[in-house]
Amino acid sequence: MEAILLVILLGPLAASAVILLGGEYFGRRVAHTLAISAVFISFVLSLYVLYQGIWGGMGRIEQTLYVWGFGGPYQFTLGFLIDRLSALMMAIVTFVSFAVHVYTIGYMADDSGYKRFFGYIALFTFSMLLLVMADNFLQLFIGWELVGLVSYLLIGFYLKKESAIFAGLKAFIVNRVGDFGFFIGIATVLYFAGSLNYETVFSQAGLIAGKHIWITSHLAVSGATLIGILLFVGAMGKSAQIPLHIWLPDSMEGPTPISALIHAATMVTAGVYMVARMSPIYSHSLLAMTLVMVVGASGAFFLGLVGIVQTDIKRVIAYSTISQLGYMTAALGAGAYAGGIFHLMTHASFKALLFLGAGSVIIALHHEQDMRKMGGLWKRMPITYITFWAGSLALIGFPGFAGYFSKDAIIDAIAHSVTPGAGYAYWMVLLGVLVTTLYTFRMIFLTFHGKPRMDAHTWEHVKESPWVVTFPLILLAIPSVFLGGIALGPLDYGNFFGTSIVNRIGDNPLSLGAADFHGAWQFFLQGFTTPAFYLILTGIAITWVCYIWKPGLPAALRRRFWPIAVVLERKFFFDEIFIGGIARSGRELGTFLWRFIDAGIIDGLVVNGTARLVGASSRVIRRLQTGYLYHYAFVMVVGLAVMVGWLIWR
Amino acid sequence: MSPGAITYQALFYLFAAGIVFSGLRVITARNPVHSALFLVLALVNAAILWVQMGAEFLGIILVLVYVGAVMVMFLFVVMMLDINAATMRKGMTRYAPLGLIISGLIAAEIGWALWGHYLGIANTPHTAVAPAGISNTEELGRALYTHYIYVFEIAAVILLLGIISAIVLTLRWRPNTRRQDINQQLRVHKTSDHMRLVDLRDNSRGRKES
Amino acid sequence: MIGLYHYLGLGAVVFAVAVAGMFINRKNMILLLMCVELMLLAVNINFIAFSRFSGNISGQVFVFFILTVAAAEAAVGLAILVVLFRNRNSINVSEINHLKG
Amino acid sequence: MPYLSLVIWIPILGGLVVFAAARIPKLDVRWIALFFAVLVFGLSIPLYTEFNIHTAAMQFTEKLPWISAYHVNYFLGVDGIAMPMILLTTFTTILVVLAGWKVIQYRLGQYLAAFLIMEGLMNGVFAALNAMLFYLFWEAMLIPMFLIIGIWGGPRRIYAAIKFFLYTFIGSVLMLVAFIWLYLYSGSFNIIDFSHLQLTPTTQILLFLAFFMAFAVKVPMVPVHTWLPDAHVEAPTGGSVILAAIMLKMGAYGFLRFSLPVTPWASMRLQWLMMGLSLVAIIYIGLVALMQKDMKKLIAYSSITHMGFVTLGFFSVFMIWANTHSLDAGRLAVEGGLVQMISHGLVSGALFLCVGVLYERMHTRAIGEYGGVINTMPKFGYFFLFFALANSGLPFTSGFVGEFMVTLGVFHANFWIAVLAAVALITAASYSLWLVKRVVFGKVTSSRVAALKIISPREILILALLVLPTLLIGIYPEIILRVMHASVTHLLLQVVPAAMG
Repeated sequence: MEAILLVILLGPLAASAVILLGGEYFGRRVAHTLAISAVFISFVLSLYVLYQGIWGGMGRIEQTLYVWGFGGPYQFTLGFLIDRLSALMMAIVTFVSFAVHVYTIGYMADDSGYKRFFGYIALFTFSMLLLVMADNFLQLFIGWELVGLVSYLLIGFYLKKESAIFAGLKAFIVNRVGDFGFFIGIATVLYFAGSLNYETVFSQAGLIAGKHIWITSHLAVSGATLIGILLFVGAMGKSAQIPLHIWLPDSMEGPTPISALIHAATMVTAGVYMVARMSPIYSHSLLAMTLVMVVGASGAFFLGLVGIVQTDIKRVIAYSTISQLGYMTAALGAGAYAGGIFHLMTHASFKALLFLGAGSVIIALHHEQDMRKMGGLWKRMPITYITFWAGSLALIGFPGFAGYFSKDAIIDAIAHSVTPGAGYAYWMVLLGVLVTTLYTFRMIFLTFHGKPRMDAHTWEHVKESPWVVTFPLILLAIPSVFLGGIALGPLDYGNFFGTSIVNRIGDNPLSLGAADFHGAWQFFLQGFTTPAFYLILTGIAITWVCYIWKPGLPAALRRRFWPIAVVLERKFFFDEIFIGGIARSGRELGTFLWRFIDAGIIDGLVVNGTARLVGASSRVIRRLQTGYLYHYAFVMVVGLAVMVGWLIWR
Repeated sequence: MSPGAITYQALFYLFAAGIVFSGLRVITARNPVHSALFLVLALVNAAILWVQMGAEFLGIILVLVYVGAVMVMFLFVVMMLDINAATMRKGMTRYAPLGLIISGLIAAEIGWALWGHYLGIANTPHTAVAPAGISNTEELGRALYTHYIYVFEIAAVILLLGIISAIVLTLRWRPNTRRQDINQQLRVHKTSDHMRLVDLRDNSRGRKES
Repeated sequence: MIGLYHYLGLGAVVFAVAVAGMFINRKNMILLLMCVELMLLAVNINFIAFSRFSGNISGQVFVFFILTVAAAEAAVGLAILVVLFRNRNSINVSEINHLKG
Repeated sequence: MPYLSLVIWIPILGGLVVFAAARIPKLDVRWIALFFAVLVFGLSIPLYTEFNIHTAAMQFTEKLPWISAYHVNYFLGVDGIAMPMILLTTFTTILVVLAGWKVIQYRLGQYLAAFLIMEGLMNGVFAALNAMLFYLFWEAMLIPMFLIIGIWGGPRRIYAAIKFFLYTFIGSVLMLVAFIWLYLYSGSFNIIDFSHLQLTPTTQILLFLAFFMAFAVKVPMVPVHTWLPDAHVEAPTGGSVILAAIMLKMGAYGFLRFSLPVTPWASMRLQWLMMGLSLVAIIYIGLVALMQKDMKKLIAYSSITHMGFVTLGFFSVFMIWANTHSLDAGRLAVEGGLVQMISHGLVSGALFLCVGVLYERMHTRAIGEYGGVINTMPKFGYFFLFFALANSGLPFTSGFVGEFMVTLGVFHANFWIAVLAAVALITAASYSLWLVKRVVFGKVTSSRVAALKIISPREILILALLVLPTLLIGIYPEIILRVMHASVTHLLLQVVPAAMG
């Protein structure tokens, strides 16, 4: 098994290394064959591992690869922890990654960075697997940062595109802010548990919750709460939660396959995975869980709202991603860890599908991303159109589609949750359904329906994308439709994850809901009676009115309610606060410190001041140096006289 | 007091006065040549005093080396450089009072030291110790070639250094004089270094300049 | 009786004369050199006297070395003087203040 | 084999040979210099392979009487703290020789000779176990560096060289005073003996301050850091590399070798000062670095923040002990500081070399003049990016290891100190990657950038040589941690009880 795991992990790394280092010695074909076969092998083997985990009776595998470093009694290792949770994540990651690899052949066909791109995404697959398979916090952090790095490289993939480079930098630094919390969280773990190994830490979770650390002289915080909050700060960065979500919409500057793979399906869900993985710790801290839930639920609603006013198709999906991540996070905070992971899984497939579908549209329109210049595409791009519908219905949670099962289970779980703040969270996620429907259908109507709004020349050339593009769409459409019904029972209500996920007794909202659960079919039928379903219908109706029946209405509404529109269009002013406020004041503080203290006081006053003082006194003293030989001789003789005198009279 | 002692005393005062007188003339003579000659006189007088003290070797060396070589060199230089004595004397008296004060001070200090028996002078015997049966030269030689042999060798090197540096400093390369450079002659290797072949064929006809 | 004191006194007088000479002839470098020679002479007289009256030959050895060094010094000093004169056509010390930076 | 003497004197001999050979026309002294540099590196390898990791005692010791009247002996030896520094020195010198291959036109022989001689002297500093010998090497090392900055430096080289010299010299003279005091007190110049002295509190404070002046300038710590940016900016590439990679380490090494063991009580009493200044270096200088317009200045300031981690780790041990009653986390912090020293040597050296590659082509270091370099020099762009990322502490590069261990250790001392230290995660990423963004990425901004020549195989070799250890230490830090364990434990066992009673 260890060999299999190593192949899963290192295969993509090897492919990436060969492509990136030796890329100039072979062609594109070799590059994509290498990358795709490595990822495919990883995918197949991951499926095998998952199969073993579910039906093969594979228990929890803990395997230390090597000792990274000793530090006193602390031992930092790199290794694997394979249980159903990580096996499921591995399967998701490699599956989406494989689909995206294939898609890339078509999408990047005429890009000069073709090989580099494959090298990067293979590297990403490795990093993500490293993160998922970790059995300790160190490795988790390493994977955490490496996926951030690849994300940075890929957002800035178009080296000459100034906005893309900036977006990459922004993503990396915002993520670093999150990692800052994460990093201290890890230090906290070591402080309380004396180890970074999951097993060791989790087995002491109760103890950690009992210990305190004095944050100020008056405020003591329980270890579990501190760890929970700090680690969640990391998750806020990576999983784009308020207020650290600002990098994700900008990350859409990168190529579309990346948006699908990294910024929708896998990397951004790392935070969700991490919190689920840390459930033994979170379960000991209601405070941390409340924070997680409130932040997640707020994001699910408010940032979904921003998606309604976006005009760039990818940005709409990006805000949708943020909103859906909010759902997952809220589920985690409610204690429904499995629900969060389930939504992560379905979301990975339908959101990747939507991104790839959007990418397909974008290629067809020659890299046009503005929805105002689309419309009427459904006739020309049937496969894209149908799969896009499948993804959209899954996204809004239409009964029967994958998203419905996962999302409704979350709403249900939050309703049952005992975490403080669940009431607020419930309304947020419920209204979030309406918001989701609004932006999703707005997107569909604007893109595929109505009159074509692009110029005639482009319209002439619109045609369905090649099979390498549509094949992944179909591949991803299958789970988007069917995965939910199949997996709902075992995953959410069947204790699928066993001991990997720990809830405090009586604090698992899913198990509370399990009493009402009588199979997926029943759950599906219930879907037509929930408030969420009526919200969906309302949303569809509104968008239909606004964008098909009376296309002039949105503009009129905007004029009527302009303050709200401005707030949404400026994305709640987060960018202004972060870039104009914090980043700018940091730069100005830096300039001030440098100019005033470093150059002014230290160098100007102290260092050069001393030199000037010495210089000034020297200018006086140097008059003694006449340069005449006899003066020196005289001084010597006088000195002799004085010395002899001193010798005699002393 | 024996006649020998009286003679000794008389000779001491005579030559001591000679030294002081010539010393004063050295510093006051208008002509540098005279100064040099008076310095020679002072040195000779001193040599006599040294011999009188029993340091015959050094006395002779003083005359041979100093008077014979060094002072002659001084005279050479003085005469060769053709110094305008008049400008040299200008402003001479400006520092004279200071000089007198300082020199007087030094003399007074040394006198005070002597008078006050400082520096352990009082413990030294006041009569000359007679050499113990061997000549002064031999005595000096024994000390030099045994105990002071390294210092002696260093002194030899210093002299060599003096010679070389004096030569190097005063050597003048005149560009217009032709001289033999052995070094350059030996460095010749190729034929072309010492011979220039000139093509004497008439190239003007039948060939084009290329 | 002529004793150590007489010789030391003589040395002191000659030294004082040389010092005075340095002040009086400050502009003429050759004379400065001569004054230095005179000082050395005074010192040598003292050395020999000490050597003689304490029965220790070391003093004379010192004189020997002083003579050696003084000869070398005179040679180098005069050489410098000659070069100086060649370059500046003067050995007037008051015109030479290159030591001033 | 007396490896330590060999790594000290062979480079000095090599320097003299190169110096003499430089006068022979048509002889390529670069190969001679390279030969000596590689030879010395080869000679330093046994220091690692034959090192006994189970003992804290000094190894490879050599002792010869020298000035016996004052107990100044030629006494050499290394432990797990000094040995990696010697390896770093010998390794870096090879790179420096290679870096000067084409760039230096003026008095190349003397240039290379200065570096070789300096290599020997720096090895001497790390190997000396006699305080006077240490001082001798310490001061002698200034001379070649002074010449390198003053002769081969940029336009303001004289100012920078003098500033560098005076700053470091004034500090180290106080160290000499401390040495002499200790000698008069103990009758020995043996560094190991110094640590067994029972000194009164006042004495300790005074000695600590004297050492502090010498080492803080070298590190450099905050109020006395302003020489570094100037020196770096004016120094030629090789000089910057040596300055960043080795010279700064000497200050930190001195803290570990003298301040902590000799004056443990004072170190504990003044830990607020040391930790405070370290944190100021990390945050304040991080912000200052952000705003630099000159690439070398930026990297110089980033060096200061990274060295802040080193001193923070070293001087947090007392607080960690007070908080946890265990030396474990203190070990983590100190070893983290040591790894940070090595890592910083590699990474900032590499960054200076990168700047050198650019400077060689465009003759400017102003960030604003560049832009889009990756379009004309793709490979170089990725090297630059790699080292910038390592500089920002990316995991699997050496830059991460030190920060990780120090922060984890310091957390045991105080929560807020760890939080402040971790701010470097953000600032380092900001200034490093912003630099990359402005210089490497984006559109080609000027015709001069468009005309840049791609990097030569020699430059690739230099940078690749640095990539390897950077990755190696990042992926498997134990490779250098293993030699430190015994020595650091021994040091802490000696220092902490002495200070805390």
